[in-house]
Amino acid sequence: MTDTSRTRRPRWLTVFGLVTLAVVGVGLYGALIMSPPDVNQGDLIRVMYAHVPVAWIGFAAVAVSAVWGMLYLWRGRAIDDVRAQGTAEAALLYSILTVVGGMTYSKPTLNTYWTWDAKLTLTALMVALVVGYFIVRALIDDPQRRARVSAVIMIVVLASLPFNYLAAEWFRTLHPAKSVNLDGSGVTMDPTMLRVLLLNVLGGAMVFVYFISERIRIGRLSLADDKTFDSVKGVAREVVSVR
Amino acid sequence: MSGGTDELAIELREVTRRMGGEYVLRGVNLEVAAGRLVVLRGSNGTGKTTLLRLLATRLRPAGGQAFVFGHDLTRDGAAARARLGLLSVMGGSFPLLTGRENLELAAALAPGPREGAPRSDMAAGGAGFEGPLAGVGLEQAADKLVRTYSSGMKKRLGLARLLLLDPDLWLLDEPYAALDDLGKRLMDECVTAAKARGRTVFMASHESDRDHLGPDAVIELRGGTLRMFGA
Amino acid sequence: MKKIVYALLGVAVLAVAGFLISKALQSSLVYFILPSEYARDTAAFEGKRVRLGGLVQAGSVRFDDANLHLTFQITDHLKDYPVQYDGAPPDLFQENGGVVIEGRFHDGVFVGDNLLVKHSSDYHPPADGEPIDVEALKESLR
Amino acid sequence: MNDLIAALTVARKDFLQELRSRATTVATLFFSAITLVMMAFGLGREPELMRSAAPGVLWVALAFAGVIAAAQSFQADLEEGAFEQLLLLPASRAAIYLGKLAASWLYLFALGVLMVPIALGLYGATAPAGTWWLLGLVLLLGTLGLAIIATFYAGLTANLQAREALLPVLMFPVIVPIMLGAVRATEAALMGSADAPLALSWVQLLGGFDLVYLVVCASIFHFVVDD
Repeated sequence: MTDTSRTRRPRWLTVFGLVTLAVVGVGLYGALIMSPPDVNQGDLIRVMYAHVPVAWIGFAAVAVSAVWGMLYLWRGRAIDDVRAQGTAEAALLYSILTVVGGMTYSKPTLNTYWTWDAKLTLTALMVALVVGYFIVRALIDDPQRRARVSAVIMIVVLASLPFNYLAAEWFRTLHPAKSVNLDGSGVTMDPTMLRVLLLNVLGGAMVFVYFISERIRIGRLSLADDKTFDSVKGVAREVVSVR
Repeated sequence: MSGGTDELAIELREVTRRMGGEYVLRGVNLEVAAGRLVVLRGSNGTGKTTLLRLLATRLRPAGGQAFVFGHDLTRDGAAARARLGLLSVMGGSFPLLTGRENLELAAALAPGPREGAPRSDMAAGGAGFEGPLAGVGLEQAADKLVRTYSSGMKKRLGLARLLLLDPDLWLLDEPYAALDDLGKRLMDECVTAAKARGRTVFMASHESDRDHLGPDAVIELRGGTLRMFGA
Repeated sequence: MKKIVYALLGVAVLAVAGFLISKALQSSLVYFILPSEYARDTAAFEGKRVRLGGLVQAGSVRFDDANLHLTFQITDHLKDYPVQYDGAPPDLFQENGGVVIEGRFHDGVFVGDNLLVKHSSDYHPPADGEPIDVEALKESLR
Repeated sequence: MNDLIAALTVARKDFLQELRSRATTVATLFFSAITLVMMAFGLGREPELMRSAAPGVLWVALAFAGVIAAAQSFQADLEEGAFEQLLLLPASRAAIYLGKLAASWLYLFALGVLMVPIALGLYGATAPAGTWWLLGLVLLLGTLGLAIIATFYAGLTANLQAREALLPVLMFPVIVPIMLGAVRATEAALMGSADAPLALSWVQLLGGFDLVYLVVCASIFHFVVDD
């Protein structure tokens, strides 16, 4: 059972983690020092370098989790559910960070923590949807039913995102009391800014992949421990045959 | 005994299943040839109902493989469902419909009589649902709401549905519970007649005085696995 | 066989859904009229609630602080109308900026009760002699 | 063909049950009416505010009614294991889902038809004569969207603990586009024909939502009900 080759962290993951750290460091340098301040937003633009990658990865995480869920429904392998769950946890974390980031951004620009900005509204709804996913997970004991039902929920969540985006966008268009883009897209990007942003997106994506890999690795280990029927498995049992 | 075919009505290979996180079935191996009558014993909570619901495709096996008439229950549940019927402990009828409406519902959702299969006399007995209803002694109560039925009557209605659909595999969960003496005799007759028509009957029962049914085998579920009774 | 039929049916329904959504996307967002459009069809809008979109004419803004009364000219550079609005101008309200205002016309004056400020940073008022691009203005006010 | 008959049979069964127990009718009718009255108290007496709030209040009442109706429809089925017996019959799960959906939809639509004049009356709003068709269309598509999601999630939560509280929590973030679309389109319809094009584009969004979720939910419903 406790085969060290399975419990030890694979070497590639450690190397990948170190590379990730380096990329994030360079990204941080770019965001804090290299990037010029924005004409309109000044140094506030530096928040954008963290905010935008986090937001993008949050949305991608929901899609990835839904794809793992579909794979589970198709193949029925427990590991796909572990992957879906781990990715969903990341989706929750990243979308909460996005909402917090959006609110930090909106306080100095609009002097209010909350604005019905389309993307911010959409992300808040996504937080609610993913929280619902975890509530249902917590309520189902049987691991297979839990995996199936949560895969189904994630598929519905994924399908709801474009509609929620449209609705949030139009909601704002009809009530644009104050509208400032909270994602920096209103900013005319100078090439340095764009490079720094893309670097930070890469760094953020690598952090995401690193944590997901660790999460799945741990999930795989606890999956192995979960086989409580192993004690009876392997014992040769006769087939009760009524012919 | 009956027929010379080797077709297996039930085939379970290392089937496991949890209920509420705990493993109830821990590797069940079973083969039942078509046309046999098998009685399943076991004390309360050993997983008899779980096994029956699993065979009826309502629960999926957590591990192992399960087949009914060769149809994989996980992958091809619909094909298996077309050939089996389950009489649950409570009868499984809608309380706010009448007995007759419950049967109408079942008939409308079943794909129609299978070709070649001999229908039960009661199902063939006349138009509508009089046959099965009379067969279980519910003709007087047919147009009353099931809500007003006693638990024995609900069970009889479940039996009437089984007679109406007359599936190839009869799964009976504690069929004698809640029945009066007359009802028990009725159940005996139906089971015997079904077996005579070539149906396979798999019955979970506590009743030990049903030996006159002449089951082909009595098996026991204990500790999550199956064995021959008494073995 | 049956499965294929259902799959095709599902794809067909999804295609219809996609068509509807793309339709909605194209048509929806122009929900206001420009001053010149009003001028062309005055009779049709008579006495009705409308949303009027356009730019705030430079130098026309008067704000009566004490009574919270705002007046300005709304224009699309083809036609302009005086606008009355009871309330303070929103923060982002500025000359040459885009606005959409909801209300009714009374004797050639537009009395609005709901004022929305629009970002139209990518739209620049035409220089002298340059043709007026109404479509671009409309687009920028969406 | 068989599936169509199965769906209609299930819908008919739900109607018969409702006709006999009236559990959903009593609960939702009073609930919606009370929501309308309470919200009127909450909003104060300013006529303009009340008028403009009417579509929003109407749809909030209908959304909660949808939750109650869908949950009740599964609750009635689960008694005595009847739903299990229904799932054992060789009808497809999609057909059963569509049948239950059809019953909830018709019920919600009827409730909406009843609630519109009450809401308009209570809140002093009027519907211009030329836009009745638009109001009907919005009601039809909006209640369909609510029924699709409510039926799906009611089936999903039917045997979970705390399902009464859970159902709206799961469902409401998904139906945001329905709520927004229906409220805005109702508003536009009440404003008269000048806003008909605006209402129509919301109607298109509602239609798109309904069709997408109809396909998605019908095709994955069997994962939800099979244990």
